[in-house]
Amino acid sequence: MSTALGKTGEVPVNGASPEKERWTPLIVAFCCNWCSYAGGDLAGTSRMDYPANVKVIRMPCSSRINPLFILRAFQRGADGVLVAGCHPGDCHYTSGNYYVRRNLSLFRRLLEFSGIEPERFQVSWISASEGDKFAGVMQSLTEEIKALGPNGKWRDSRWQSVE
Amino acid sequence: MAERRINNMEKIRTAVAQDLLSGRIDLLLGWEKGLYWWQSRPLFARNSEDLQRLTWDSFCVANLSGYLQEELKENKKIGILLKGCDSRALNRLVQDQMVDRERVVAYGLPCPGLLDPRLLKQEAGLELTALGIEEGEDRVTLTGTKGKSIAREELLLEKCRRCHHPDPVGCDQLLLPPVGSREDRSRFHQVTRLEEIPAEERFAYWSSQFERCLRCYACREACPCCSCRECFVEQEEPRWLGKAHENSENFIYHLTRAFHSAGRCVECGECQRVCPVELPLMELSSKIIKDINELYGEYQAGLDTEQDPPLLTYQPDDPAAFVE
Amino acid sequence: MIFSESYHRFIDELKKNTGQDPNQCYQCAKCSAGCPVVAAMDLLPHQVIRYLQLGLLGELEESRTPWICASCFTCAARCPRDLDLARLMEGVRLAVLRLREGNRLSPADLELTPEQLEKLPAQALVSSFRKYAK
Amino acid sequence: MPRIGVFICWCGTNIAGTVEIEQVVNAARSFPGVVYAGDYRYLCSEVGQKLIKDTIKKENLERVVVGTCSPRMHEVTFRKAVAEAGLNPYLLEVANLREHCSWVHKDPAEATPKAIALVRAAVSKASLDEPLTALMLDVEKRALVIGGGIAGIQAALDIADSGYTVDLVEKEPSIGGRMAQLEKTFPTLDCAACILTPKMVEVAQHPNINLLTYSEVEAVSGFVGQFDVRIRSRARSIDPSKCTGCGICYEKCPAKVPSEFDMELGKRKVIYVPFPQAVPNIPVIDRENCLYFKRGRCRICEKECPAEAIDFEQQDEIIERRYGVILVATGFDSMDLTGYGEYGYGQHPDVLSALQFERLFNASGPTAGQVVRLSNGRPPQRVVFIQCVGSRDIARGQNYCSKICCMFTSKQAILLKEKLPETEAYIFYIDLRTAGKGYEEFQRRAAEEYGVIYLRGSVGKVFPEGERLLVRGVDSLSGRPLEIEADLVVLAAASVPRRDAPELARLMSINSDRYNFFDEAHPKLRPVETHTAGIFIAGACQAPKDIPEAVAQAGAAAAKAVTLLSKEKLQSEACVAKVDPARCSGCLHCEAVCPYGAIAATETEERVRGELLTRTVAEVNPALCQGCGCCTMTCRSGSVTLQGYTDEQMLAEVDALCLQR
Repeated sequence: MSTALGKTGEVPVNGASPEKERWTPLIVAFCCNWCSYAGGDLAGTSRMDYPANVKVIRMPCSSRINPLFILRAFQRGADGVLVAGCHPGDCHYTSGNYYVRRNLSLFRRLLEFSGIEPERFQVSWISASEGDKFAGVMQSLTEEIKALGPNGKWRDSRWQSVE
Repeated sequence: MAERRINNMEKIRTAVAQDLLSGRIDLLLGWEKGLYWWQSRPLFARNSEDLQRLTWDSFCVANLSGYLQEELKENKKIGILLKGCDSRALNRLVQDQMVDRERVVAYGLPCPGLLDPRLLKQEAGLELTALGIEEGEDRVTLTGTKGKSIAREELLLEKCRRCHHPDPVGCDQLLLPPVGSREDRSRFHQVTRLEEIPAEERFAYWSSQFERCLRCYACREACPCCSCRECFVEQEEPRWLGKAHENSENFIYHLTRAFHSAGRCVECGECQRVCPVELPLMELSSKIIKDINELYGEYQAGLDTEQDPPLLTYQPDDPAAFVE
Repeated sequence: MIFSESYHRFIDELKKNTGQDPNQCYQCAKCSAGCPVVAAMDLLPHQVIRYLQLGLLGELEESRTPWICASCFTCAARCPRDLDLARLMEGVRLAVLRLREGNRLSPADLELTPEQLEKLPAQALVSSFRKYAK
Repeated sequence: MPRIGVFICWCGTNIAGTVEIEQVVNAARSFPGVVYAGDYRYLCSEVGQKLIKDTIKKENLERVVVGTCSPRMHEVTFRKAVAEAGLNPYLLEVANLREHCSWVHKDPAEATPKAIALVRAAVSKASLDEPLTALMLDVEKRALVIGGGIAGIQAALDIADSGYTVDLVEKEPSIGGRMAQLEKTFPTLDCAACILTPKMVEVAQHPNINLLTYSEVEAVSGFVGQFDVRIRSRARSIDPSKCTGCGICYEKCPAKVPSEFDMELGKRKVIYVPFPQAVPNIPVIDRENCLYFKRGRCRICEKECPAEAIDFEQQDEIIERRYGVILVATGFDSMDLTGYGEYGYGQHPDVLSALQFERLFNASGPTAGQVVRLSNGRPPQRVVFIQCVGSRDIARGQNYCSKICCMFTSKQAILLKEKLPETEAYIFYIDLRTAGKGYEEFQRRAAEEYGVIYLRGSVGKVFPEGERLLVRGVDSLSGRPLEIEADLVVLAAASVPRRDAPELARLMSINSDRYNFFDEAHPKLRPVETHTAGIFIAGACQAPKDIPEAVAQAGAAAAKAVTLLSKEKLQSEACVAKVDPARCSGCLHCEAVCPYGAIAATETEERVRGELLTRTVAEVNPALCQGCGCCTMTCRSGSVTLQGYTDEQMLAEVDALCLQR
């Protein structure tokens, strides 16, 4: 545990310190272009407010995801990762999210099995008309991960972020 | 018992010799004795002389199906001896079009389970070199220990103790009578145990394991489902993963390798057997198998080649392991 | 108030007891059309479901129909909505009994000698407790 | 490292009001590869676009990043601008600074760093952009219409009238479909044949329509603009160039089998035309039942045919042809009612399905237009109609409402009353659904003018009693059990997809719903398209519908088809998947998940120890690929990647976003 956990000193440790209050988690959200990314756009046009620590990567379909993208995000210091796609049955490409559901269900359980808190990796179906759900998911994800604290387990000890 | 084994051996040898000498196969993949009595290693037999060394005993653990891809490049037709788990590996390779089934003659060896030298040593309290064994039907006598006798079941390799399908499937011929399926074994008790401990402890457990990983990739080399031409860890473009001894990278390597075996792993245990630092790698793939069974229905890779692998199909009302 | 809180409690209880949701019915009345004892009923079977949908429990309590239903399952076999009306009827009977009789029977009330107990079929005991005891 | 230019848009105050533009521009200057960073008030304006174009030339930019509104809004605009400056349009990346940043965050201290991170990610991705080119695909100016019912006929006529050649394939010996079986149509009571036959003749005579009856589609490959289709035209055993349609052959033929056209109520000959107005009016020999084909003797038709048109040696013809578009209009079946034992269907000759009953009215039907009981040949005194048989039945039938039964039952009751005014008509219905122009009025006429008795309820059992049928039902409104002695019982059977619909869907890789009706691409906005570009659907193969709806949908589908056919070239998706054959091990898991059938096995050669070996690898057909990337998820070695969203680019984006907290 020494290599990965030893670096937790860099980021605020658990406990109710003022520093922790200030700390915001970094969340990477992989969103499919046709539903979830569009849902994000709708949250924007509707001027909904959600935490700025969520950053979206656009993909054509949620099935463009590769578990290695998720692992990479954690390794580079993300505190949470979200994959969002069309609701089952609504995939723009007819079936991509059905495969995603199987793949990422198994992957999520494997992550949990390795000792990662399952809250850190979530999958959500957000349609293009669900701007409120988009904002809501980002909000609740941020709060859940804030409660967990920084992801110290997975960070590459050599990786330095900039403020 | 010993006599029966010799009879078995002759039966096997005669069957494969016929095919090898008649030219039906160019090469036979089997086992021969290694340096010590508790080791049997792969044999690449091309003639009757080679065949004399052929052996089938309680230590023929290596899954030979992993050699097929490479050997088929140079041989037209290959015969291969397969235990239950090995046969499923072959079937899975065929299903993935890695092996042309037409060019393989599969001889099935119903498998009573193999012995774990580590357990023998532990039970005897002696170095293996000072030890010998005599195998009976259900018991094993340790010679050199005043004749201590132990139930065979107790001495089996971990993977054999959780094996459900000791009889080979989809072989061209079975060389020995079937031993019957064993459904009552718990395959997942270790996984369940790990699932139940708190996340922090689990992370500590895996950290302490992966920390020891040498990244020698022996697990990958031995795995019959690792059939990529270029593994992701070796790719430069894109560079999925660094090569440093860094715990996060070791985590990523092992989780990804296990995930890449999802729907493919036949539980032959080769990954774990060949690991020089004895990482409990089977638990990762067992975890995935357990989840597949729970979420998407029982699936045993390589058992029924007509069944779609679980990640290549879906049901519109599949359950999800996340809040949708 | 038809759809009061007690109505929902009743329906939830009914669903739990019978595994059937009366709101699944669209009132085609095929149950009534095929029922062999319909002539003796004051409410037709489909009307029983309608009363359940509307929460008219008082009326059901007065009705003969649940007691006439012989649980022949003709309705269940033919229902296009896959409802098992025979089960619902049993659920109504159960509800009415509990409503009417309350918690009338407790094991202590049974003044039976061991010999008598011996002769009683266990099933009879179990079902009377099921009906008359909460 | 390519030379990258970054342009940040203020979008008036939309972005600039929350994001400190200057900070973003300054930060961008420090990113690897960035040789220019600037900003403008409205980048999407003419002037803004000109700024981009001019700067590309002035600074020799090789990649462009714009920080603007959502790429879903203006990506196309900026790609065009970049292309006008001579750069490949796919060398542009968009950072979404408005919808995903300035509009959802109020505090500049939060929004600005996020904007910088988003721009950083876009720059990282842009540095790995490769020029992409969409394929320009030829369009074969020929349409295939499958199914010669009213929808297929209408679609074929519309496409043909637009000047394109149409092949109309029909499985049966004649076009006409279900509509040809009908006596009258609701709500106008037009004679179905009178309005259909002229259209059938028009099809036969249209110079642009090539009619292939007694034919079936066997294989479909290719993609929009270039579908390669194999059609089997079954041997009619008649030489169409000689046949005059005189009908002597079927007059003389000694063998009879139940007539499919008459729903098995009447008989037809083994050499036959399905109905008198058949198009083409050329008989076929049903080889399965023909005495000559079965036993080697007879050939009476051959002897009798004055035109010597009979050809027992005729072979099936295989037609392989390329089409630009395919239009599917295969219609529906009437549900098999054998599961409804309580109605006595199939057990009693006086219990009929609605389509069977319809045939009784027809002058060329099994009773020559006499509405009689099949048990004794006498006209019925009382007829009971039962609706929703198999429809809205989640236990034994279909969950859906078949939509047309309320209307055709009313129609049949009216026809009955017109033919036999003294006969009583009872209709058991659960709900009456009469939405449609003139439909409600029609149903009311049945009740009010014709005296049809509507009973809201169901029938529990139909069983013979003496010579008649006893219908035991209930009127749910009055709460009264009813027993009706009837002479005929007519069941409004559910409309279901054709039995071979799943097979056809598989052939064409189009989607079906849970009942095997073909799925439209979007239930509201793309009702006649399928998920496979270039394949359209019309009529009851998509869902139960009546004639006006089927015709309207056929016209719509034809218009969509013509739109495609009228294009000189079709542009394919540029961001398509690509396989690295050196890395690919050929497991073809990608092929298994591809929704478009765009991945197939191919052979590649490699040298192993001096010997040339061939092995299987996957290959993407860029014309079929729609760029979802599902294949990439199955590929462990990353041998298949998605251009425009490569693995390297995705990782670069992750790295960039994570670099800055």
